[in-house]
Amino acid sequence: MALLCLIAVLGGPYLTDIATEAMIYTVMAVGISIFMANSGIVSFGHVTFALVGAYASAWQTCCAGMRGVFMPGLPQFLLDSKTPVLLAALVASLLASVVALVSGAAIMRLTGAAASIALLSLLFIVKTIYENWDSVTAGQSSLVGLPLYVDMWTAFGFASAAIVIAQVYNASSFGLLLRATREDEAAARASGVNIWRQRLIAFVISAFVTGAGGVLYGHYLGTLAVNVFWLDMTFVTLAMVVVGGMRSLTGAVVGAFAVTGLRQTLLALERGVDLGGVSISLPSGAQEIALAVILLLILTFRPQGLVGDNEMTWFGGARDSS
Amino acid sequence: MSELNTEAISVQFQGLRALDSVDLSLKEGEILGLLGPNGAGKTTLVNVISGFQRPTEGTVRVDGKSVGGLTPDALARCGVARTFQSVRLFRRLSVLENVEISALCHAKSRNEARSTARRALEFVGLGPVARRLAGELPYADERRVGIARALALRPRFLLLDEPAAGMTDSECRDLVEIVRQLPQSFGCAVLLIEHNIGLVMEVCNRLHVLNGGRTLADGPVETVRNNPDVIAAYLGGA
Amino acid sequence: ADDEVLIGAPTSFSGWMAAFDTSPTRAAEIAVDDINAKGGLLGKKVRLVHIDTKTDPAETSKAAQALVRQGAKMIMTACDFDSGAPAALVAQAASVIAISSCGADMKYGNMTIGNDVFTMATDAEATGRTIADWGAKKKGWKTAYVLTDTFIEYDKSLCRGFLSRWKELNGDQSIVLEDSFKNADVSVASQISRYKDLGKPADAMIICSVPPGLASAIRQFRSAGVEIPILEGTGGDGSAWHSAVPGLSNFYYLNYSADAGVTEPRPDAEAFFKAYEKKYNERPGSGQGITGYSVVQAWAKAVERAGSFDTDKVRGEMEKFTDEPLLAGLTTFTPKLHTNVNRPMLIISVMDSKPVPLGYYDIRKGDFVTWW
Amino acid sequence: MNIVQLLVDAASLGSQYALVALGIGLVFGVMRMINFAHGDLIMIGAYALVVPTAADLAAPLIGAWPFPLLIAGILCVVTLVALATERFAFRALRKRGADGSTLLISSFAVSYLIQSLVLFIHTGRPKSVSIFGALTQQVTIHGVRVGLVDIVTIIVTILLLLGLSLYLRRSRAGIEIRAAAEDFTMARMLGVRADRAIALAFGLSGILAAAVSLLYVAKTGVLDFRMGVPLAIAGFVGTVIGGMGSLPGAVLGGFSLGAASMLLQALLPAELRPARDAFVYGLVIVVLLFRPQGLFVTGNAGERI
Amino acid sequence: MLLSVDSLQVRYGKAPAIHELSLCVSAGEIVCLVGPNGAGKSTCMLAIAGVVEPAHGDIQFEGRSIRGLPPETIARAGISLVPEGRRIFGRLTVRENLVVASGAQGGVGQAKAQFDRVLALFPVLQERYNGYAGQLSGGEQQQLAIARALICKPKLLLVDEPSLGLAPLFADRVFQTLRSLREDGTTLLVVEQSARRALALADRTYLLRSGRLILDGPSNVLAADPEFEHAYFGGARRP
Ligand SMILES: Nc1ncnc2c1ncn2[C@@H]1O[C@H](COP(=O)(O)OP(=O)(O)OP(=O)(O)O)[C@@H](O)[C@H]1O
Ligand SMILES: Nc1ncnc2c1ncn2[C@@H]1O[C@H](COP(=O)(O)OP(=O)(O)OP(=O)(O)O)[C@@H](O)[C@H]1O
Ligand SMILES: [Mg+2]
Ligand SMILES: [Mg+2]
Repeated sequence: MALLCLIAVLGGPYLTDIATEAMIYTVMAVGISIFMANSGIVSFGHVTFALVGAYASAWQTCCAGMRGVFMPGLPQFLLDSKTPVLLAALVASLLASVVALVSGAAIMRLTGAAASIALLSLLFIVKTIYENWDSVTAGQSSLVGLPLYVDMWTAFGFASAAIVIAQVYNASSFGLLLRATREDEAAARASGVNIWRQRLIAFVISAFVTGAGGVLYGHYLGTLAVNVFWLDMTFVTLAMVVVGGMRSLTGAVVGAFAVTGLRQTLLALERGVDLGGVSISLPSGAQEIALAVILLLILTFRPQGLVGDNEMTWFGGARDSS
Repeated sequence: MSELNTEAISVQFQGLRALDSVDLSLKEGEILGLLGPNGAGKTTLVNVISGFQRPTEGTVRVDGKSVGGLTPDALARCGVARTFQSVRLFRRLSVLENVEISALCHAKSRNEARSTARRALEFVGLGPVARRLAGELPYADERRVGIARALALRPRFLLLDEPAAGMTDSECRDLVEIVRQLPQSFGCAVLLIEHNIGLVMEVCNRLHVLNGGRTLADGPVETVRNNPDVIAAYLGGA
Repeated sequence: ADDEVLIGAPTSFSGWMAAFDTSPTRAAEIAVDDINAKGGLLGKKVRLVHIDTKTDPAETSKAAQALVRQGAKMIMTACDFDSGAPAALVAQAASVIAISSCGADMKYGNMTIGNDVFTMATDAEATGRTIADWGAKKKGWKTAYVLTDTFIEYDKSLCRGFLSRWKELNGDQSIVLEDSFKNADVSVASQISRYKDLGKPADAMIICSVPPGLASAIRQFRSAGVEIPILEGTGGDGSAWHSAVPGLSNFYYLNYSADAGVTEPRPDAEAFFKAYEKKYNERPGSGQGITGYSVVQAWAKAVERAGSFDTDKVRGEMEKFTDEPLLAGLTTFTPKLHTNVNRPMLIISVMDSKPVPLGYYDIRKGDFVTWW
Repeated sequence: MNIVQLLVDAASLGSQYALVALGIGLVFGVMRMINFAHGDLIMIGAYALVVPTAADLAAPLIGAWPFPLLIAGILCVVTLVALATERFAFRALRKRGADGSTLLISSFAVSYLIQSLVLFIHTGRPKSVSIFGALTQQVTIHGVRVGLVDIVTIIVTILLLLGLSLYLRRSRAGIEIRAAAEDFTMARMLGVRADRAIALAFGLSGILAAAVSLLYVAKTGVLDFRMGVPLAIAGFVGTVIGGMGSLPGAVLGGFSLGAASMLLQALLPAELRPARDAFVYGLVIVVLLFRPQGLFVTGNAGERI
Repeated sequence: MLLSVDSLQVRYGKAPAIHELSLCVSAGEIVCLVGPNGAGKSTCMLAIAGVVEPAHGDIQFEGRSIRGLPPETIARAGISLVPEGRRIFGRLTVRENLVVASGAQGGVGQAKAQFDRVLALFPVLQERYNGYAGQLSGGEQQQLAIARALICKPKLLLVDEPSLGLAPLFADRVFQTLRSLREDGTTLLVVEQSARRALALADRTYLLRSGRLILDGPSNVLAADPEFEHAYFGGARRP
């Protein structure tokens, strides 16, 4: 990944942007993957945590003098707070974890499709609340003026941290116990595994990382709108996890880069490229069609994802599997 | 002296009485054979004891204390371990990990769990395949992993549901050795469900026979074996 | 090149925003053509660079950055605050003038992002006030039923403006019922019942929404026998959705100019439509497209008056606009307000599916006006 | 407010969701596949009514045909698209042993593809078309207004539910579909042409989607390339809370979801109405917590231990 | 020769599960495959049924090669497999499980006689006729799996461990049934773990180990063969 960053630096600002974006998505995909890869539950709800994280960071850092105008309902200490951005990111991610803890305490009792739908419901609920809680979220309209501190290296730092967290979790006994529940719930229970507890632990950790992804997203764009954290983002991040390999952390990272890269390549094609003086450009809207077709092809030929169940080791402490 | 009892356990599935007032006791150090024709309710009884099935009536007691409300995982931590008739391995995890998971239940560290798991695997003779994926094993080996997994829980009561299914005669003989050693080596009582009568006769101290959800006979091996009801309902000419 | 001045349009030609951004962007192209045909701006040719932002905020931000790096002197932002804000932020940070085409959110106009950001739109609340003023004064309607689509910020503001003006004119009791729905709601049966439970029809109702929700709601209200006049802001724009309500009648909305199928009273606007039709083989689907023309037009006027492309000077000139006759209508900016709150708007009535323009209504005069 | 009217209003959304949930319940409940593209089949069916053009004003195409032809035409189009998605997107995946989540993501991709294609051809501007004008009428019975289209929707849903249930339970082809969905290879080992069985199921889901297209458009009159997504979500939620694997459960679940949403819309105080969905989905979670297997499932077809 | 398998090789990934296996079954015979755990017996059955693709070798049925044919074609040609692990359709009722199998016969009507027969043979299936198959006990499921294969009325019936999980009384009954099937002209290839039962059932027996053929011959000969004793029971369970 560092290598990709270097290439991006050499490749000029355009590539830097793409690398930054890919790494922001990496943080989110890794966050989702911590839960999904180990529990086997497809989460339609993780974008909730990106939403919570992004807004929580905005509450602490947004909009310079305009904070009271956008979010008059904030408590005084937040209106006055001058939290440093990184501390704010940490606090925001922790808030996402708290939301996960509270909601997960109930939802993690569920399994399979019921859990997926409950997670989707969580997203609906939180989104609807944020959309209508005008006094602290500006409702449906955007917040603008988040400090723009996310450049490629910040994103790289966050992505690395996310990967380390995921690695440590995966290698821990918690990760192993959760994978057992993924393979066979009844047998896991017979082996003394408290499924609810293991899921909840992973859920809280993954919410923390996904929340950090949301924070990055907000501070990369400088604006926040609730409806960005919705189905499109859910699909994109899920697609990254699955295209990479849904049971593997490496898969999440590869998926984030592959999907972002693919999308940007097609976008560049659509905007036109010069090939030996001949300018080729695809018609508007062709990018989306091509992206869908290529994703389908990848899935068809590699249904287990690009890396399958394999795990590459970066930082040691690799997963002990086969 | 620890003991596991079921008291008047009944289980009703819509219109079907799978268990009807079954009293069974399993005492420290013994190997109890649970026999009965197909559909007699043996697996259902194991499900009840291990917390997977809530009985319609009756209680399960461990050392005299009711464990009725406990979940399967809590029971497992209290020393009631089981294997499954349909094996149910964690197929995409390695054999070692399969066993390590239950070892983690009592282990203080990851390393301790791993060495407990290794010992359990050696005990059932699967040391050499510890690193393979559980889903790739042949059928009979899967059953042995299941036993190792239950053993790694350091159980006081071990419920084995047809451990010998799919094993050849010689493998059965190895299994006899393994099961025989359990009470001494692991200090646990064993409840053994098995249709391989030879094996049952060799290892069990006592037999409990179910038929149609009711207790048909309960007592020392020789008495039960010669019980005409048991012969008619279950053993046939065998 | 040195003889060229660059302006940028990071707007969407795909994704759902394409429906709102396409015609303003094309209109801007025509404005550029017009300027270049007259010899350019301060002796330079104007070039518009469009980057498709795919209805994606991240793409919007990146596109704006690319345009700023290429040296764009003005950035035209999307017809919606949420979509356009990332670009406006980038422009503001680089001290480049950013003008939205038809983004009618007050946040485009009240220095939320900064003082280099303008919008050609008429503010949503002001639009609501205008239609209320017209209905109360010209039609003499006294009571109104207000139905808000809570899914879109614009619609909430529109109804807010309507409510305040209506109450000013007819008193607090004149609003017989306020209710809400969401654009994607399949059924508005309970809203219909709540209205019908009043027992007495209101003189008029306003539905602050946009298609498809708007069309679906009107279809269901009309099916249920609710025949009272229905008012709408610019959301009623474009006749494409009329076929959802066979024989649509008694429907009134307002707009910047005539949309397809409506005769435009203003000759300069009509000339623009002709040019547009010539270049793109169709009339702009929406009456809001014309704001895109005025984005370039306004900026070019200010540049000419300032005699410079310098951001501060251009901004200064734009802030002096008072009823400036642009294609988008009479336009006024002040150093405090970069959006329009008093602009006359074209009121259009639909009877038997046939839209007829009633004229430009000026809320300041309480009457129709002509300025051309 | 009239209680009966309230319930009838609730049924007007409930009936639409019930019909969607029937289609989703078939693919999801019977085949254990979350086919997100089902919503887009509905969307395709709606767009097939009008001439494909980038122009804003859409002229009716199939929508202008006489009544029986119109229905047949839409059924054909949607069924063909459904079959095509099965053939080109899902079949190879199933052959390679992809698991549920991979199929889910590929259905996202299909959904995205269909939407992009429609967007490409029709542009994103919402279009509209009026079909079955007669159905838009309302009848008043004892002072209670009932939309004809709602009555028709309920009747169609019940008929399709009965037909489909009988087909899946009684006919061999139906049983083969369920067998192939559960264990593809085993079904083949018993001589079942499993590919055909699965394709047949997709064909059926296409017919159900087409029914929604027609009734949905008859009710609302509008086309939007994103219209399928909320419908698909409502269908899934309905299926899951109703009870997976049970078609009547799915239909009742869909109906309950729609009715609950409408009742909340009618009964919540005005300030809370915009946050209606938070309440609806809060209820969904509560229902799932208390009845994870679904509201309307009595027998338990699940695997035992 | 009804079935002949010629130097068959099957791999899972890179590791071969069967090397160069040749065997044949003539019409009307009962042939058993025996061998220790992991010998490749189940793999061989799956290869014949067309579920796993052989890497090498040929499989001929009634003189035509069936290698590479899809499983449903092979099933319709008259080969039916009771697989290891039963694989009944748990979400279908007992009746529906049987109906699925009747497809190769042309439907329930055509298979009427088979239905009556298997229901008489396994009374519990009659009792639970409209119950979900997934809720049957292990042994009941095994009975259903066998019943399902019988419905197909195959020319060649492949059974992987028929007695798995069956109570002794029923195991005896199943073996009797298998014998009686031969009377009706069905040919059988059976994998059986218990050497005693296998030798009693089969005309000929093949002994496999580690994917290779070790011994084969008529059952009565093998039964007396000390080498069989040694090859099967002798040697450590695992290297
Ligand atoms: N969840 C359930 N729903 C309905 N019936 C059930 C359920 N679980 C078990 N049964 C029935 O209860 C009876 C007892 O089943 P059980 O599995 O306990 O038998 P078993 O003695 O273990 O038989 P086997 O030796 O074949 O494994 C069977 O007839 C079975 O079909
Ligand atoms: N899906 C698989 N992936 C990888 N290896 C496999 C797979 N299935 C079987 N094997 C391997 O192939 C070899 C033969 O297995 P097979 O199941 O055919 O043996 P078997 O003779 O039927 O044994 P058993 O008596 O236990 O049923 C074994 O070494 C096994 O580990
Ligand atoms: Mg059993
Ligand atoms: Mg085998």
